[in-house]
Amino acid sequence: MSNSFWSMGGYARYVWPSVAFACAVLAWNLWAAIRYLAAARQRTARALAMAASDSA
Amino acid sequence: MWTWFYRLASPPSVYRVAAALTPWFLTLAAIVIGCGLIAGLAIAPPDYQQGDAFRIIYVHAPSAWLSLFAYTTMAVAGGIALIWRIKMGHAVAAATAPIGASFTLAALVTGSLWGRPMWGTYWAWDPRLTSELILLFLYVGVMALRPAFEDPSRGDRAAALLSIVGVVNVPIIKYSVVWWNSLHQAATVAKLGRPSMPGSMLWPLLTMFLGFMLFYGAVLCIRLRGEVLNRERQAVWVREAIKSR
Amino acid sequence: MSVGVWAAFVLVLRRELCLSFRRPDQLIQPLVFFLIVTTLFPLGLSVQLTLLREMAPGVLWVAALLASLLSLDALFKSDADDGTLEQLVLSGQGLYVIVLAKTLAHWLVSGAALVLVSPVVGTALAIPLTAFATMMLSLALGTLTLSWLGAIGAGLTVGLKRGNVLLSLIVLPLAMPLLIFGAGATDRAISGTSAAGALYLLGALCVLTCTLAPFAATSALRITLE
Amino acid sequence: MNIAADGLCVEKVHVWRGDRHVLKGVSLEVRPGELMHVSGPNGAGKTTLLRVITGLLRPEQGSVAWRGKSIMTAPTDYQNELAYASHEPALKSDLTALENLRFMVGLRRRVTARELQASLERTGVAGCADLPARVLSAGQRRRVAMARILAVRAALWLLDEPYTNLDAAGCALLSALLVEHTEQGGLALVVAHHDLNVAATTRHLGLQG
Repeated sequence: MSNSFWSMGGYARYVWPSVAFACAVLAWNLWAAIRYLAAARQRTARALAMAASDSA
Repeated sequence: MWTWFYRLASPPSVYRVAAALTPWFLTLAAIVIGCGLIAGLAIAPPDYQQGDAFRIIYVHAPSAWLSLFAYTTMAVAGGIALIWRIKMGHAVAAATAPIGASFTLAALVTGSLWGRPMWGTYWAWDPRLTSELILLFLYVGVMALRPAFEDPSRGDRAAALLSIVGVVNVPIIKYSVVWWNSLHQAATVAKLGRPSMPGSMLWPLLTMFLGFMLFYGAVLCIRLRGEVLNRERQAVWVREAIKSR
Repeated sequence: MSVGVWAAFVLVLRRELCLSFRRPDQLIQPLVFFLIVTTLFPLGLSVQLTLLREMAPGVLWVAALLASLLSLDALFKSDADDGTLEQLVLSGQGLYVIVLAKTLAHWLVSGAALVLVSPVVGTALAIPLTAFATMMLSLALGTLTLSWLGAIGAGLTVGLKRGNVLLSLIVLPLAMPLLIFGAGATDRAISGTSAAGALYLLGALCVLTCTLAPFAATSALRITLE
Repeated sequence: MNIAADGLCVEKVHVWRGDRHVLKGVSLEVRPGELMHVSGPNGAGKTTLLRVITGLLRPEQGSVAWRGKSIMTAPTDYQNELAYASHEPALKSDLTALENLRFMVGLRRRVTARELQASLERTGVAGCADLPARVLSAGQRRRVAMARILAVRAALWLLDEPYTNLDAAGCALLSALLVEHTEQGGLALVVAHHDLNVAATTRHLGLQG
């Protein structure tokens, strides 16, 4: 069963790249979102620190 | 009478709610997408006409649906923010845009890979894929307009207005592309539509839809927290939010 | 004795036309651009009449679209630069009326001119004489619709430095339906079949855009004028 | 909030430009027949305040009331009663001074060329009525803008640095016009970083940097 599963009835050349690309998009979304949040937190922290040092 | 809505839409509560929901969305999405993929690729019977190539639908249809859903969400959030002047609407719209654009790209790539065996080429101007491509241009337009203004709040409002104009045009574009396609489509080519599917093929697809929506919720919550922080930098509550996880 | 809506509309229309004709070179440029672009295609393709006639509607329409897009940028920009746009907004007349008049004046000067020049281009692209009527009617409706869509784009990008590239990026996706219906109508007129269907759809699109776009353009201006 | 019978009342207006808190709770009140002088260093938000009062810029917090009613309820009616002169005089350089006036004032009320000519004479630029605005000097353009303010006959004048580019005679003329305007029961809000010597009951608002 397993090798006919991987061959996807002869369409493996199209099915697996599609699934791979979809998963890549999912992964990119997650990674980009986390990176965006981290960057926002860092920028905010730096802005707060600067504001604190100004007012001090 | 709308006080609960305004309290819910206040930045600190949006930030807290998004932070709380993210883990739930993420784990649920992982489980549901996992099951959906296994079911779609292994359990569901092959299509009598397209054989196993039809399994690409399990990633193409949810992406196409999500790309449209995300655009509509962006337009509705932008509209709410523009009309009732709720800043968080702009944060949601700004967070949704890149997610929707990425899924539009996913729908385009998986769609052309799916079409390849049928059409003999990767791009045969199939009406559904063509309107998906134009939707991608609409996304790019909105995402290019937002940062073009120095004042972020003005960029938000301009992007919100453009997304509303865009969402009004999406059905017009879809219809005109279908009309245009019927004009030139002499040969009857198997369209990329969803053939009427027996239950054993359908439930994995619905599972994938649910999985993608949950995943969209998770990524939206994460990006939303970033957008809220960018817009509320001077607010007092931000200081604690930054320290805690 | 404040000024009525119609009087304000006519006044702004006259102002825009008067301003446009004070700078005739600004009017000629889009037309020359339209002619140049349409002469590129036969050079790029081949001069076989049959092939040219096949390509003619698409070429004509894409060139008309790009030519009108070229001049859309100046719709609000010149007024915004010298501060008169603020005075128009604060003139006590509804901004909807003012945007309506300015966009119509812009169409009269650019779109209508394209329509008048299109027979010249039509003969160059081997479009039969019988199709001229439909071609010009569809071009008129199409460029009018494009002027309204462009008013929204111009309203959004009036304050930006490199606004005109962004303007095209915003307006072209919205202009694809009118390209499809317009080129479709011209194509059918050439092949002799009745182009009524496409013209009706184009007309409907034009009416929809003419009524809704000024609202969007008005709020776009309010956003960028803040 | 004391309702000024009929006059301009600005109540705790807050405006942010991106991260900068430009207007921090600005309040002011002008009654008919009075002149309000707003001054402050560059970047203190003088122009922003003026744009809030005209209704072009909606403040995040606070309100602007005209004749006791918020200006947001009927913006066009309010804008019908005000005349706003921004930094640079709003003239189309391709049109002549008279045409500029005809198109601008014509939107507000029915006006004849003779009236426009009279207002140009009143501000001392009758000579260049038929010259395109681009050939006029900065001072002349400022005077044409003053003629527009006169011809519009608005109750509320909002002038942003009106004295720039004006020679001594021009400044005296502007001060005289302001006095005349306030005597007829009009209101005026003038943004200027130097002090005005205008013989009218004047209030003053200093905006901090």
